[in-house]
Amino acid sequence: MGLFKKLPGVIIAEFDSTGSLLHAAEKMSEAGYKKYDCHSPFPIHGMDKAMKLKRSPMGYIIGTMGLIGMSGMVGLTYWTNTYGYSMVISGKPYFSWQAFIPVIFAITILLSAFGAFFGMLALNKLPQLFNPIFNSDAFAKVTNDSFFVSVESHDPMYDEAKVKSFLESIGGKNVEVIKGE
Amino acid sequence: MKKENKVQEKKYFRSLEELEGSKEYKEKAGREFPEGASEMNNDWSRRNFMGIMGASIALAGLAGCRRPKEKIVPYVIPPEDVIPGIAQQYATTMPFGTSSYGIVVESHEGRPTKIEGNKLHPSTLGSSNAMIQASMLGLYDPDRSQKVLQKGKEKTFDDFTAFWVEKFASYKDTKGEGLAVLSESFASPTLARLKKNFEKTFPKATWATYEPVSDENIYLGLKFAAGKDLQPVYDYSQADVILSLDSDFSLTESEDITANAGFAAGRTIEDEQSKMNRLYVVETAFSGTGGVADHRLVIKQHEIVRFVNALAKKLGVKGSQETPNVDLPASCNAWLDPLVQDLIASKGKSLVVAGRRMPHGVHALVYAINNELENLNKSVKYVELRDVEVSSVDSLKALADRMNSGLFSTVLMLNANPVYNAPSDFRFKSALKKVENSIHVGLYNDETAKACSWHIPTTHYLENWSDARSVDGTASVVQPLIAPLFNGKSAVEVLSLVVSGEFVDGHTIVKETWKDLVSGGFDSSWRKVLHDGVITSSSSKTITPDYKSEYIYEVVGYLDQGNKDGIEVVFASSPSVFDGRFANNGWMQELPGAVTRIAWDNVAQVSKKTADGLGLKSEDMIDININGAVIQMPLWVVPGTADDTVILELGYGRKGIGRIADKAGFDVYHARTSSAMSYASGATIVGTGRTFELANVQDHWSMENRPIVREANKEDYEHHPEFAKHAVHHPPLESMWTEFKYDKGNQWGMAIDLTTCTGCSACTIACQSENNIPVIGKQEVRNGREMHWIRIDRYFSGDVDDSASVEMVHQPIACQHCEMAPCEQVCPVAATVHSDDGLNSMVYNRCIGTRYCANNCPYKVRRFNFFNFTKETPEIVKMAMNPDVTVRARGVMEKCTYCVQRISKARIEAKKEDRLIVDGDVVVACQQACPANAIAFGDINDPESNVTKVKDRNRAYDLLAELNIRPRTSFLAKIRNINPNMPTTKIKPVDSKH
Amino acid sequence: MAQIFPSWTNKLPLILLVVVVGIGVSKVGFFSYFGSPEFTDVGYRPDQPVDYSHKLHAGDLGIDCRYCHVSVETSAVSNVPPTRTCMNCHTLVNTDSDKLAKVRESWQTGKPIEWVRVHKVGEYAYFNHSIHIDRGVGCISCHGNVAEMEKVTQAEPLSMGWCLDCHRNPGPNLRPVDEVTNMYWEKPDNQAEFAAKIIKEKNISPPVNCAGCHR
Amino acid sequence: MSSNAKDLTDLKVQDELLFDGNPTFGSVTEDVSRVVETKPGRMWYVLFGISLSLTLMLFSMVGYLFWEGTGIWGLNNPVGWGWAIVNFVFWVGIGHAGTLISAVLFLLRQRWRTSINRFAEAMTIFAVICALLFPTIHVGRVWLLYWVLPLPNQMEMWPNFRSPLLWDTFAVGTYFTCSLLFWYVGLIPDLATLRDRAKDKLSKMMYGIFSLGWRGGNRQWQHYELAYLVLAGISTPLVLSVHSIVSTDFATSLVPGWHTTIFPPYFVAGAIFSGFAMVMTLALIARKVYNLEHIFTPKVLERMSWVMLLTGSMVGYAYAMEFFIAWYSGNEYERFAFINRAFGPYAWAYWIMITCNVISPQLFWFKKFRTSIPLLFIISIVVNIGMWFERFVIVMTLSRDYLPSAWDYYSPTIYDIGIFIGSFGLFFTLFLLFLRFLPMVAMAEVKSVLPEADPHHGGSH
Repeated sequence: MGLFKKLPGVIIAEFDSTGSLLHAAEKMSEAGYKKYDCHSPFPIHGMDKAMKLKRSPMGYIIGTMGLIGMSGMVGLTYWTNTYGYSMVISGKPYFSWQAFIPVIFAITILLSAFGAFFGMLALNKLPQLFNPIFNSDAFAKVTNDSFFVSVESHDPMYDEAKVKSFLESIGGKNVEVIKGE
Repeated sequence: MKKENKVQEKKYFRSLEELEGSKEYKEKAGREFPEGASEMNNDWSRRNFMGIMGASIALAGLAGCRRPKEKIVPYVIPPEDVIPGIAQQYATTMPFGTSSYGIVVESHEGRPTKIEGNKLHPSTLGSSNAMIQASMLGLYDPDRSQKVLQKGKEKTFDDFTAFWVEKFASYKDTKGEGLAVLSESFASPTLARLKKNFEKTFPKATWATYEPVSDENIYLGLKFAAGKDLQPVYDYSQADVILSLDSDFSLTESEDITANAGFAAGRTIEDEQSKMNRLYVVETAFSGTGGVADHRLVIKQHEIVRFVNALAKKLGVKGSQETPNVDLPASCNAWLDPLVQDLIASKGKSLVVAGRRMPHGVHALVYAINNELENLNKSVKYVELRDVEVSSVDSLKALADRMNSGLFSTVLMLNANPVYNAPSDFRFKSALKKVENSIHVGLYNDETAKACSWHIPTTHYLENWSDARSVDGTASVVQPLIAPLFNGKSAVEVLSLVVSGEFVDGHTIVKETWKDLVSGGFDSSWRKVLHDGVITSSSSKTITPDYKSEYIYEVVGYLDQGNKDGIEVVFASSPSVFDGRFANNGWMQELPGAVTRIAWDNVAQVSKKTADGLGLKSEDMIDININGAVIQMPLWVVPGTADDTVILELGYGRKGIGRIADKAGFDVYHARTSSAMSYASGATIVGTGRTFELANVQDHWSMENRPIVREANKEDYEHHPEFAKHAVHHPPLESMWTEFKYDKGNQWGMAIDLTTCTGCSACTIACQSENNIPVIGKQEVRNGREMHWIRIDRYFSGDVDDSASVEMVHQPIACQHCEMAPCEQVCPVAATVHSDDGLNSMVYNRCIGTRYCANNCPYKVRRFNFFNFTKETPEIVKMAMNPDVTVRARGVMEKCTYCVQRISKARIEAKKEDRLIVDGDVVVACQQACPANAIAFGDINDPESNVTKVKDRNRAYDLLAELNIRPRTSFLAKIRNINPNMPTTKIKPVDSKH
Repeated sequence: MAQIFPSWTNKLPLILLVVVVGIGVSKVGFFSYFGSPEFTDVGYRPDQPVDYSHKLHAGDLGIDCRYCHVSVETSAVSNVPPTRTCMNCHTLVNTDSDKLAKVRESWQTGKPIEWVRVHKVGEYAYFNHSIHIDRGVGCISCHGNVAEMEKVTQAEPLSMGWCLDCHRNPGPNLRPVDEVTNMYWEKPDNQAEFAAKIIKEKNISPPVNCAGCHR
Repeated sequence: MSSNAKDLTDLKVQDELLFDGNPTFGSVTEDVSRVVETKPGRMWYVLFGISLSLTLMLFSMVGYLFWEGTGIWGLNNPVGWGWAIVNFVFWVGIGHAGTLISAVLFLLRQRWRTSINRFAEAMTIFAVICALLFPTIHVGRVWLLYWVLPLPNQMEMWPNFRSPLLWDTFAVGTYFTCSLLFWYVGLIPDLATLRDRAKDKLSKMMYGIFSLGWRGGNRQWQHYELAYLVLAGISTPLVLSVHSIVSTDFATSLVPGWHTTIFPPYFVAGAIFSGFAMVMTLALIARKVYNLEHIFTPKVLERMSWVMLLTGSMVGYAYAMEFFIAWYSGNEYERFAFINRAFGPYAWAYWIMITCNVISPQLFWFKKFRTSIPLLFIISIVVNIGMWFERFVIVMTLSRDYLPSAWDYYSPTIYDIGIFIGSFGLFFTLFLLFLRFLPMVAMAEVKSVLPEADPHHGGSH
């Protein structure tokens, strides 16, 4: 199954500041690398542009979920009050839509939130507890104060020696080759 | 012998059936009380009485028919005429002192569950009162005595029979020397016949009759004035002007139902042109009758006596002129002239009545006044006393004196409890010690039973054969609805045994009596009597007695003597427990007083001014010293009580009777002496510094100037017939949505006439009985969780510091079944919704108990089961429950349903007969009980129905209609027919200070 | 940093997702089927103290239901027959059958036979037999074909939803009143027409509001 | 609020207002992680012990409540809602500051929020847990509570979507879920930090699982940031809607004193007011206990006191306006309800409320009160008390409505009091566990607003 294909090996190089990482990212994308990533302890402003990433499809996912929530709830309130079991409540119409707005709103929000959360997990393929990159001891610093560029072995331009030297050329230090799964 | 009525599903019987077979149950029933049951002092006091009483009763044999033995057939054979699921109705009679109430009892598979009045009986006329309704519960009281006891040891009735047979022989020889009977008073052909036999068999024996609360003074007064034993029979509907002299005729006096009905009949007005009677009340305590009065004079008891004397003089009553002139309070003098004018103007159309607390002289005078006003044989008639045994304090005194002298070897006490309620100066308890064989026959192992050598449990009136006469002499039969639950023997059976020396069952004895009462063939007449409950044409002869004015002078001469300084103490019968006989009845104990709004306790009622003068306030514990006897009880301020007076209700403070009675209230009898049975002067009150938390359901006096009870003088009403509708100004009531149209089929609605409602609370208890409303106990009432579906609101108006100015109104409030009910929209689970016939349904089994509906109810009529109030109800008490109504679980909201079970029944019956429901098919429980006919109920979609017509009256208004909730219950504004010549002629503005 | 988790753990999230969703779905399915009165109540067939066969009496012998269940037409409750009803015949028929030992014992001792209840609606629901019979709802509609039951078995769920289905649309369950106890009555082809007619004639309007059954 | 917000946007990171000292990426990691990685001091154990005991008391009392019924509380016929609903609204209100700080200020690019947002969000979640407890246990038949959910059933019954209580169920449920997701999303990178620093196997496993294998790659950050932004975006209307809907529990009823349109905005303001007070209380404690003076700087605290001054004034305005409208409406019941609040049997509660909520925040006009830590602490607690009393006063309006005959006085029982105190135990138990095991400051976010996080920072040297 495609979902469970083996994770590739990577080559990583360390950078010492946000500036140098951003710079490196620009170089990587200029050089035509596709399957690479820039790792940092926090999101870096301008990095998407530097890496020439496409817009995240998150908006569509969330919007769709919100719409499903809203229409589902409109449908549920309508159906239960007119067909399911219509009851005279305080002499009001069966489908008192004004009074149903709060629940419709709440479910719209709830499903949007699910869209945002689960959409993000799905797009990031998380959870993914094992990753070859974790074999690197140095990489542990990425969640503290260090910056890395990683290039996957699946990249069409992948060539261990070339990549290594390229990374060094754009300022990467401690270049490390990590075997895939 | 029965009217059949069909009902829908039953409920409780089902579980009884199941339960009866279970092993645990049988084990439980075997033990008398579970261990520790007698020493429970849990904080949640409902357990104190509802507690693990368990099934202390031999319920064996419950499965089959519990109808009387004579009718019982083996239960493998279906009992005649019993169809499971269909209630039967039997006519019987509830004897009550010298009067009786004819009733119809509904019975489900042999369990009596509900009492209604018998339309054929002159004392109930189809309606009832709270005591009648609640007597149902007394039948199933597990605290009732269940064993024959001899000196505390368990015996059988056969042992007693053997004992008596031996004694009988010797007393027969001595013609009853040393034998005495102390009986409750009665009006019963059979008991009277047995009494005659007793006197014949034991000519030297003594017979005494005593009731702590009785009409003795009335009978004595009449005897004085007319020289004969007479029974007054009032017809209030014949009177245009009524003067009540300390007579709370609508509630605590004898014949309250007919009084209420007659009074209401003269007061029910179609429109502003209708004629309306006028009521003057002179009283000391505030009573429900005082609340509906058009004019109310508040004076002390002894001043009422003077007032009557002065009134007689003014009216020119023969013989009264020679009486001394006594000083009257200024308020009385201002009253007299206009009152006399009014009475004279209505000669032959007036009525003067005096309460039973008034000394017999007053009754003699009242007789003379009515005579003078030509009311005889119109609004009041006198009939001969037949088969009546009247209470006599003197006879009790004679008995006690002779007991003390050791003259009696055997005293039989028939349903009497003198140790508790005899005047304290008789020292009855010590007198009993001098009697070798003291035999007590009673429902409870009470104070007297414990002091006697023999105790015989007797039967509840729903368990035995007997008979009774109403005050007008109409004979009625008391027939058992159920075989004796606790193997009691009826008074008839015991007395018969005493007289004849052999046991005969009650049925035979009563039939024996009735052979002479019915005409025609006995069997068919008897069957008709059993069916009707009464012989309709059996009323007593009317007597127009000679008027003996010479007696009046004598009486008046002693009317007014002695020093009347200090605080006057009034001994009043309780509207809840009466003289104590309902003390172990949960429904009555939990019924808040119509005026005090206090349940579960009696209080010392004083006026605001008196309390302020003493530096005391409500709920302060006080010591009342009445000539040496001290009563300690909480004080309660009742505006409109006479100043320097304290009202004490009798019948509370019982000990060792039962869980309900024992912790309720304070004993007053121990301070009541034979010289001051009604009121005593010269008492002192001191605070103890402690307080006592009372179970008070309404602590607010004022209406806060809100248009809740809308009230007007007749005269103003004539000028502004629509005043009630215009009492509230509000913008047009428009909805923002299309309203549901309740225009199809039956649309149920109710109307309550506030003019005739006296706050008697019959509706509240009828509702409790019909709808299985739990009793929750004193602590829960204190906590403000009363469960009654009908709340009788009481408001005072006027200046609370000036008792004379205080007026009182009552308003029964139950669910108003709003068409746009605010409770419905807030329930998250749709547990309260509207049915298409306009009922605001409360679906218990859907309710999750958020209580939001109750919050959003502007009338606050929703009741919440904060605990499982019925969990620990003894199985025997559950037998009183209506199988057509769900018993609510813990955590569930409940409220008035407009007796939906009765509506369903009517709907199903109508459908089965392929017809529509007609007006009168549905009679709701409160409406049926209401003696004043103040409640109308029916289909408001039917222009011809009674309720529609009542609602169309111009004084009808909907409470809080300005909220645009469209209540289905309307109220008819209260009209007071005020005499413009009286000193107080206006409805007073409401004082909002409290 | 060394790997904390082995590589197979990457499959876990998806597996977990599938398992959780699977369990969720099957749980809902489980409860909505096994928890519903259709499953819990239908088919309830308790042993009775006496092996009374409805098949024999009502089916083969063709005794009308109302011979024993007398009160069904008049009362909310359809009674279970008293011992006397059994003895009406069994003093003459099968007088010494072993199966009837308990009945005879009851007859002699006066102790009732304790039958086990089969059909039961909630205690807060007030069902009335007589009106249903009067409107022409057949016994079979709620009790199933009793004439073919050796032992009485609950045939219908007797749940609120099930009641409501008929109360909302009574037509399919209506029949001529004299066919009410007939277990083999067959719907005519024009049942809809017949129902419409009888609904109009008898003003059949079963309540669907709460107070119709709950009080 | 907008004027304040505008002020705040002028803040410069370089002003070193936000973090005292000269923090680096490493020092932030170190400072925050250290708290979690070292054994807590005695103080923590003492506090945790107390909180846990209170929690156990809460659970046992709730158990007794389920066993006996709601009668063990002081409820009575007119007052169907007592402390349970007071506490519910109180706790929901507290929760709001968390969402406001994390979501609204995030959208407004208020960088000063980064030091307190994690903290505030945690508070939100725990407060909402406490809040949800109350409507759950206050129903009479708690075992049937699931009937409020639209589940298919054999009864063919559905919930009544018109009921504000049902709106509550949906709104507060959604609010809780969204807050939890938002909080968790923010935690993922920090959990990864802890994972990467963890020494023992258990910590590695736990932080490893909950950080979901976060690698900090920009391809992850890209979706992550958007998800975070959107969660912040949808949480923002929730701040307004949830308390508005909670207020409709009262406002849509016809109880005089409840039936007012001012409730939604006034409840929201009150919620933020009380929430900030609670954040302040907690932050001051944490600051002291964990020596985080350089993160919770006086400047941050001062800005929070501004917000409290603003919302406190709004609340005071609402009180005044309620009174005015009650008079102006000419509705006698409405008038009475308000006069009764101020001068009736619950006047004491009303004046406590006024003192705490209206008068005490006015002290923040003075710089001394905004900058003195002890005074801030006292006022924050006073405001919390006042806001509890505000809800108490509102709910107790029930005790006197239309018909004077039904009026009654409500007094709490030990179970009311015990369960309320117990809910603080639950709150602090959860909060202390949070402090012990989770990073109380959003490290990744703090790092992102450090001067050196700016890619051009190095160049400008």
